[in-house]
Amino acid sequence: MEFSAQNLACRRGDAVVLSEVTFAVSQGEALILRGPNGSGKTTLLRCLAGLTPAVSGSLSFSPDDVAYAAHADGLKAQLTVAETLRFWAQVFGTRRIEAALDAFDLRGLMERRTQTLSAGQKRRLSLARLILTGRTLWALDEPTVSLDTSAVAQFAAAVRTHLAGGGAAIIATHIDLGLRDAATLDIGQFRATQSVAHDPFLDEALS
Amino acid sequence: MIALLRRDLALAIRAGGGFGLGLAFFLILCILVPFGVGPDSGTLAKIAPGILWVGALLACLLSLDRIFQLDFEDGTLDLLATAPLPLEAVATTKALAHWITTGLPLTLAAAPLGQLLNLPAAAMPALVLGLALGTPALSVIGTFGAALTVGLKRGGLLISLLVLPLYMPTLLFGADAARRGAEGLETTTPLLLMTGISAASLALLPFATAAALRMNLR
Amino acid sequence: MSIWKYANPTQFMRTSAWLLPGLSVLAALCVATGLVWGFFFTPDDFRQGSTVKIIYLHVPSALMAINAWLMMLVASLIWLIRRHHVSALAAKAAAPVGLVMTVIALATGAIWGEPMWGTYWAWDPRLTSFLILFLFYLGYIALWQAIETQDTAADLTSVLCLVGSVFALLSRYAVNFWNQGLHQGTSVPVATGERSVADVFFVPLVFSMVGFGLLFVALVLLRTRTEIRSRRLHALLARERAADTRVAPNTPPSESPTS
Amino acid sequence: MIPDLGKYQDTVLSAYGISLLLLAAIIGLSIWRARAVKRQLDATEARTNKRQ
Repeated sequence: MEFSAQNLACRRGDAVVLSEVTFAVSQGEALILRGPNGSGKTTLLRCLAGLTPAVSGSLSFSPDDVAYAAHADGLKAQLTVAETLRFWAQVFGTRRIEAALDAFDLRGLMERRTQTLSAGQKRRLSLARLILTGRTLWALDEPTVSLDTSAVAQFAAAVRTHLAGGGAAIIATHIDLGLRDAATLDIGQFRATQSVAHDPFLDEALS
Repeated sequence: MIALLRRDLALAIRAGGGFGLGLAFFLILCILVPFGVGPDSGTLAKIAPGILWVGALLACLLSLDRIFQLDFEDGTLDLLATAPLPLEAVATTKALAHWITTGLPLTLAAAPLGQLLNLPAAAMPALVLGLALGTPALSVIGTFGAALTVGLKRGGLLISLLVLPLYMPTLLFGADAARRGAEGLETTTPLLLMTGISAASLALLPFATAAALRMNLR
Repeated sequence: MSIWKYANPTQFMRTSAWLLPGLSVLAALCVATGLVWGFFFTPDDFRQGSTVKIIYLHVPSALMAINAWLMMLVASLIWLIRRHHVSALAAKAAAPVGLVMTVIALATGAIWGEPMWGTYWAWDPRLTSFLILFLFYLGYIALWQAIETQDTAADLTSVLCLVGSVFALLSRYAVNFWNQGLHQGTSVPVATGERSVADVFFVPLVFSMVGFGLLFVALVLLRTRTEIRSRRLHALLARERAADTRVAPNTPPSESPTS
Repeated sequence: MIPDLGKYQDTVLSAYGISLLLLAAIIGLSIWRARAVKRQLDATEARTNKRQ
């Protein structure tokens, strides 16, 4: 099973930001998205996750295969770690949350409310949710923000086990995760040439 | 769906003041009106059903912008949108959670609090039944308004303006039924019409709410 | 391609350019004839006296207030189904005009009713449903202003218009239920076609109704052209800004995620 | 020239007055905004054409 995109065009708000985006990630592989801020990494990931429909182009997979993790942790301050994981497990239909707890070593924090956790712990909790989704393609937006080196290692290990288990990952990040055969993709090359090319209001005849 | 409902109710109780917000507002209203209008029980009795209905409406309006805004700000809404749960189900569950924390307590409290307004006993059944059948519509319509304005900075005020005209049919029929009840007239027709509106809203509005959510997350 | 070719901005601008002047003159003529004829050359009604002359403002504006919302409903549907920018902008352009028509209908209705009802506002069901329509217009316009991204604004306002139309209809009948009503019978019931207005009053009424209709269309065309130009202006400015950022040395990738 | 409106003189006149005022307002506003946006657009286009 291969996750590929053919000349995808994605928009952010009224403007088309990326055009002719083409890539392929097969199972067991990871793809690192590189590019300066504002170049459209988040826009592309939201497009893959199905949140923003593509302006044009095609995807070989459906949003239901994608587990999306954004900048924001998506955690509720008043829920405990166990309650958060149990909630997402029920939503995604997986029964046991032990795998997620162990992957990010959260057993010790189970009864702690999210508001009492440090930024790094919160990040580990939100990444632990990915394991509960049971979805093959992980689309992650700057996952290692506010993680210390040991947590980054934990995260890289979790990604490796996911890949070994036949999963795939597309990660937008600036730091080296130490994933051996991860391909990289520079988003800058897909910047839409006229950034509002598809805007009918820019028709020359119209003035 | 149940997981989301349980989570929302748990959150409402732990953080959002849960059942208290709607009730507190209702209590304040039932106390203030006699102070403002005067203790003469004749006038109070006449306006009691209407005041209770307007109170229920405003209590609902108060708590609408919290339905999606909190989940939008901390990113949960994005995750819910990519979850296997269809957004229509999320919309219905959110409306149900809002009704349980606002509409239901108001319906139960209407009769006892009505005594502060000399609510005539004859109006009691029509009022409580009307509220029971009408407040779900208020929650479903309110959730639609919340979905339209999620992500906007000053969304709270805008929601009231958008949702107010949508509340009109329910308010008109509900208050009319309560007033007819007070005068001992037949109340089945307005109640039935209002129930029809509630049923239709419950069935159709979640689709519009989900569409609005998708448009806002785009 | 059928009428959809009018929906792309360039074609619309060209067509509306030569249509607008003629239409405006015609509208002005019809409105002037209707009002002047109705105001100066029609006798008083034996019951209402001269207040019957207000009919030439009240009926056309009430009619246009409702038709404006219907036009916005159709334009919203076209936007949701075919994603044509012009229809979304036409709906946005029509809303303020509809709002003004509703206010005129409310004002003239209240003033006209005053001598008979004794107060300016007697919660008459038909006037009340116009008050509710007024709230719908206000909400619609406010929603357009509140959202930055124009395409999302068009989407959301279209959904609001669809849902609003259903509830406006419901309110129309709920209001009747709620208060029997003092409004006189429909002077020109569109459905049944027979009219309760004597001939001498009727012809100027037709003129002012046609006049108000043409005025509405002319105003919407004018305002839609302005909306298209405003969208073009923002697009040009956005392109200029985008060009500037590309020319300026782009900032080194900092850890703070902003893309 | 004003026809004898009888005792409803001010009722009718105020109705006409308000309505014509509102109509003038919406027409005036629309025309003014049309001109303002056109001016801005022409200025921007002149500037961007000069840059190309």
